[in-house]
Amino acid sequence: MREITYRQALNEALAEELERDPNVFLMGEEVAEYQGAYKVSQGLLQRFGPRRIIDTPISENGFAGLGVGAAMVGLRPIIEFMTFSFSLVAFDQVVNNAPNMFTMSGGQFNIPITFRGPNGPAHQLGATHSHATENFYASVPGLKVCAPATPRDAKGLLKTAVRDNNPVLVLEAELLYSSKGMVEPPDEELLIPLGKADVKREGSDVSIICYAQTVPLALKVAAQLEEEDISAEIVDLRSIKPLDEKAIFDSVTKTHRAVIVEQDHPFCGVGAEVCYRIQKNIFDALDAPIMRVSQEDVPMPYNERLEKAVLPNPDKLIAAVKQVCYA
Amino acid sequence: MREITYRQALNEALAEELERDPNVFLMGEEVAEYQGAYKVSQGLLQRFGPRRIIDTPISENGFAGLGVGAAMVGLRPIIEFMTFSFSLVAFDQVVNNAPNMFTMSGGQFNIPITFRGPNGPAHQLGATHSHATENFYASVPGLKVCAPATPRDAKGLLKTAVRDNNPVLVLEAELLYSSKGMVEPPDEELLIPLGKADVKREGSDVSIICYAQTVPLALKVAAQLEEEDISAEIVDLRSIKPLDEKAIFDSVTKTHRAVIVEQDHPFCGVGAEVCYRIQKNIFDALDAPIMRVSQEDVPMPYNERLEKAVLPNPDKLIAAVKQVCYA
Amino acid sequence: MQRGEQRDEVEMLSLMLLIRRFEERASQQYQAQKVGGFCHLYIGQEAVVAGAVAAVRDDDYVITAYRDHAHALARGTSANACMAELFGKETGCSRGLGGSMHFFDRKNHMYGGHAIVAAHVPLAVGMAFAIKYRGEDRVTLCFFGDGAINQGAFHEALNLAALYKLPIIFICENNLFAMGTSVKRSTSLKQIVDRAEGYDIPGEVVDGMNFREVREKIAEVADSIRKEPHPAFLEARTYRYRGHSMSDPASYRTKEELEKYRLDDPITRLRAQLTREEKLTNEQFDQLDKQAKETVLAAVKFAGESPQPPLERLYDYTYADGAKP
Amino acid sequence: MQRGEQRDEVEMLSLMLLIRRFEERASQQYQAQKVGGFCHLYIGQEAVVAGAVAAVRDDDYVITAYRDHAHALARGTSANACMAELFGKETGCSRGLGGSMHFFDRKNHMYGGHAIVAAHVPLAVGMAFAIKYRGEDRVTLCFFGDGAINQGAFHEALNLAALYKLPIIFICENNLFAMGTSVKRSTSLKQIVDRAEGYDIPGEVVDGMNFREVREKIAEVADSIRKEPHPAFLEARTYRYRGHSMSDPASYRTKEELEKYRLDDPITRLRAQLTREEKLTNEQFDQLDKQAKETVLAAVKFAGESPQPPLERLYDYTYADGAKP
Ligand SMILES: Cc1ncc(C[n+]2csc(CCOP(=O)(O)OP(=O)(O)O)c2C)c(N)n1
Ligand SMILES: Cc1ncc(C[n+]2csc(CCOP(=O)(O)OP(=O)(O)O)c2C)c(N)n1
Ligand SMILES: [Mg+2]
Ligand SMILES: [Mg+2]
Repeated sequence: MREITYRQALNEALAEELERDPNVFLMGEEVAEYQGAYKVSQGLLQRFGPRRIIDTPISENGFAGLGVGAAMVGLRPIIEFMTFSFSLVAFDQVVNNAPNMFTMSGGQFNIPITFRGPNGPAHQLGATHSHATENFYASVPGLKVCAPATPRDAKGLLKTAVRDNNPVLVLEAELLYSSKGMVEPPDEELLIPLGKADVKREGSDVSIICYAQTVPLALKVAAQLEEEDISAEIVDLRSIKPLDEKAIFDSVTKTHRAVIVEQDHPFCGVGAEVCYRIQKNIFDALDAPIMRVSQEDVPMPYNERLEKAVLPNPDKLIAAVKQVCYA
Repeated sequence: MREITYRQALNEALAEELERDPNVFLMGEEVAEYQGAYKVSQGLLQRFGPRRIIDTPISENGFAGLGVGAAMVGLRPIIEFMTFSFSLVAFDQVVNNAPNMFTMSGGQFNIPITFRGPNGPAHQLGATHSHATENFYASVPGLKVCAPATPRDAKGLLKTAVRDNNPVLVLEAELLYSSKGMVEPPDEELLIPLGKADVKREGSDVSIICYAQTVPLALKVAAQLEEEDISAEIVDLRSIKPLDEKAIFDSVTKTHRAVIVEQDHPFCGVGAEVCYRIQKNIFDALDAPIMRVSQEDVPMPYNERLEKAVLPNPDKLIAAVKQVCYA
Repeated sequence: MQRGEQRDEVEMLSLMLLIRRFEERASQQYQAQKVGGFCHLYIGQEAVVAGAVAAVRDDDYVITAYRDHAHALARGTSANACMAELFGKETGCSRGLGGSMHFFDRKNHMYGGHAIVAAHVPLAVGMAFAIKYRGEDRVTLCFFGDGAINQGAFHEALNLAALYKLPIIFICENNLFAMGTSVKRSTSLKQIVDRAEGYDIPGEVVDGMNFREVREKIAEVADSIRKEPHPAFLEARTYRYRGHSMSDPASYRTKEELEKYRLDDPITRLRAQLTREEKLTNEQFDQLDKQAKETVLAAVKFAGESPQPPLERLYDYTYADGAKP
Repeated sequence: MQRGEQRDEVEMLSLMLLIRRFEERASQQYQAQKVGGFCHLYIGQEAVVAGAVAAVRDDDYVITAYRDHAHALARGTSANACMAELFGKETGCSRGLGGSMHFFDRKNHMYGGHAIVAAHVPLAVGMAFAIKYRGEDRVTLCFFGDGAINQGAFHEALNLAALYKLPIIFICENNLFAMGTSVKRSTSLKQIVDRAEGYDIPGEVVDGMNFREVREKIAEVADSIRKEPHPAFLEARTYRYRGHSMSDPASYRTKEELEKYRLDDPITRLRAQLTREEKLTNEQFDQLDKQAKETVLAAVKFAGESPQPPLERLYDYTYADGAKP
């Protein structure tokens, strides 16, 4: 194991999959000559050439659809959205063409495509540029959605996504690109299955369910809670869809209390779905209502202080945990 | 009161609002010369002329955005999507420009626009043409979303939507266009507030929470349940956002049991949000886990029998009710 | 069927007859409620798809919008599989899961059947991209209507195809209407083909009622593309005799206009050409037509008797790996 | 400020200086972390917006993309309000809620500041629609970059504007790059203006480094539009001296290229013209520049001292009627 950044982990995943399979290509805005708007594709043009690392005009709907079409005839496209906020102009291709093709064709055309890029609010980018899109996409049948929080998960999930025979969205955490973590050496194949959550910290009093940018937040809060004698278990979903019900239920059955902390909007957010599943399946295990900490239900303001007030933060999470613990 | 169809009710609402306010106009595909793909705008071109009833090319993103721009300078556009499945190509305008403008401009530009059209699965239209979009849109801060189930609600909510100073989506129930119901006479102003649910049937054993196309389904099931001595209260949400928490909580506090029946996809669907709110706020009132009946989580198949199997139906709803009633 | 330009014209005439008779039966079966959903008929436009497929190889890629029965039949999908699809049966070309608007046939290189206007145009560009990526000499034929040219997806796709110099022929089947909207009311362009200029894509107009003209033009363009990949744009001027879909009375146009186009019927025209050149007798024509009718009748029977897709497999077509949501 | 063509050129030169000095300070304040988010500078392109607003009335509509500081200043938004917006302050032109990419000023008919590429082009068309709907003789000026012309939204908007004959001037500020993508790599068109042909919209190229040329052309087009509403397209050839945004080192272009354009600097050029014509002395110019610098410095002070938008009002800007979600 060695320590690398989340960005580097993604870069390795891309390089390894491009190396492994000649049908894999990477396409998006500024992925080639510019080396990626967030430098995730650094060096790939030099290594794999312009046939496989392809810059596009600002035409998200066009190149997302191009990817789906290429996948219909056997290629395995990786489509980068500069950020998932810009995937909204390509929404129709992502939600209608990619996931419906397999059904509509009676199973003749599966679409092995990966859509990836940073997702979720970054820092003071304002309302149009701060979208967390996970609940939109997870709601669509036929898509798979993951949202890694650590370099290791990022690498392992992205590689798995590229090999998956279905459309998979890898929602990267923009604010974590430079964060570091331990990852297997490059010569060791690292594949992390879709649909498997990961308990990032064991605990007994409350389950904090999180993913992507809220994982470091939850871990930080868990440490603080420890000091107040509240033992929090941190369940990192990693995949939003398929959702690892078992891991969630196992944890909540043990702790009897759950708080979901998520980076998306509250209304019909990922946490709502998780909450529904918990109360439906293990109602009697619950000693308290499930709480959620998500964004406030307002368009994201530019002002830094207001932005902070909109986002989940340690204070809100601690308050929610205490509420479910009646502490 | 007189009996008219849901379609006619919408038509009256449009005509009355066009009559009342010269800033109101109706724009969309086939709304004028063709008299509406579903004939909702029948006669309006003849009555109000081509300046105010405007046919468009097949450019949903373009004319949705045109509407937002016109609203910025004081008009009150009503934009028809031939169906909300086609609103997905206009997603960016609906979720980024319409609801964010007021925030981003620091309150200078509110957007008094109405997006309307049929929503939800109709009959054998296949995966691309059967979208229920309510959870997508309700998730977006700054939008209001309603989904009327009766002619009276359709008329009253659409009129209110047109007068609202914010972007409002009126999701019409395609399968109910020809259904009939009692509505106030045309000379009586009918406005139904956004954010107010309606108890369509009183009951004491279980609350069935529904909206749009699932309301007639729920009413039918309630009658059947009556025969088995289960008294179901039918809460028609009417508005998805704002959500009438009070009406929901009042009902569930009385019945102690809740089933949500919805026409959208299960993952992060409207029912998930309703469930979260109930268990969070009136956990102790619940005698059983909340159940949901929604679509199955698959792209909609064309085959009629499979389509039926995907959709909510009386059997599924009855089973869910019995489960929460331990009957 | 044979390849390329050598395709027998009599054979192509029977294809056009098959399409016509298939559509007529489809319409009848729709009225008898054997067919559900939306159903868009191609009657009147047969020369476009017949001319196009006659000019290309069987392994070239074909993709179109929701008015797609003809395109599948032209690619070699059996009338049985097509009719069964309309009936929503397991034996349908999309196993009864796609319906009229979503005909697919991988074996015959028919890539759908797509119902969101213009949303398949980027897919077509992706298929052309794959051709070039692999260094093949195939061509993608992408059909769409006059209404599609005002969609963002169309625009982005054409620009990408031009920029990357992809082997694709954009074939606009201009039947003058998008539902009830005359093309004059959807764009201020004097002719649709002019839009191609905005992408630096060579464009031409062909008479879409004339099988031979379509075939020759497509053959010429495909030939040039195979030598050196590039996009091309063809506006095929044609007409649909029926309403937009089964529920449209088409009251937005005059009887006279319709009659004018009927006089120019693509089947009558090819038949007359072949008869004039003594390649076809009246008896032979009648025989072909009879065959077409029989094939279609047999297809109705086949579709009627075919099983429904099994309920137990409801969840089997969501993920290719059988993952359950 | 005065109206239309009569606008004093010296005044417009000071506007260009104000823009330049504002941007320089914004850059400095960004580096000092007083400004957050993305920040795109307009330096080098000043003649485009200055020429455009000099040619139209104060009540005409202006809308642009995220490189928008200059457009607000040109419309008359104070340097104070602009700088305060960058600082995220309550006194900002968007109350600190919009930031650099979302400058709005209703009073001065500045309709944003829009950060999704090309998504404001349909808005502009809607504003032009409203002008025609009300029978006014205003004109909408819609600015966008060379990268925007490949978006679906752009396409649909242009077609709608042409179809409905709306009073709008589409002004493409072609600064040769969309982030790191040279315009040669985003479209195969030889010149951007050719795209307008695909919509039957009259198009022209102007030298965007030349204030007078821009002003004259816009005045001419605006005049024609006021007489009889129609859309028009202008490609203004210009150059941005800085990177795409503050975080871009712009290593995709050569120093030589940049130097070439700097020699053609729009401020230097207008100054030289005015000096040659004896309308401006060196002393006067220095005085104008000093004024601009002082205005901007005062704006920094103002912004720094202004209050933040109050936390309690977090929920007040979601719905116009104060509805709580
Ligand atoms: C994005 C989108 N908007 C609207 C529709 C509804 N619709 C289906 S076909 C059609 C008309 C298309 O006309 P054209 O492209 O000319 O093809 P034609 O029907 O004439 O073959 C419309 C508006 C749709 N399917 N997709
Ligand atoms: C739909 C969308 N895709 C991508 C981006 C990211 N982005 C912001 S500006 C830009 C380049 C735009 O270039 P251009 O239109 O030439 O304007 P300029 O920056 O040169 O003024 C890109 C790709 C975006 N904001 N919106
Ligand atoms: Mg047509
Ligand atoms: Mg540019």
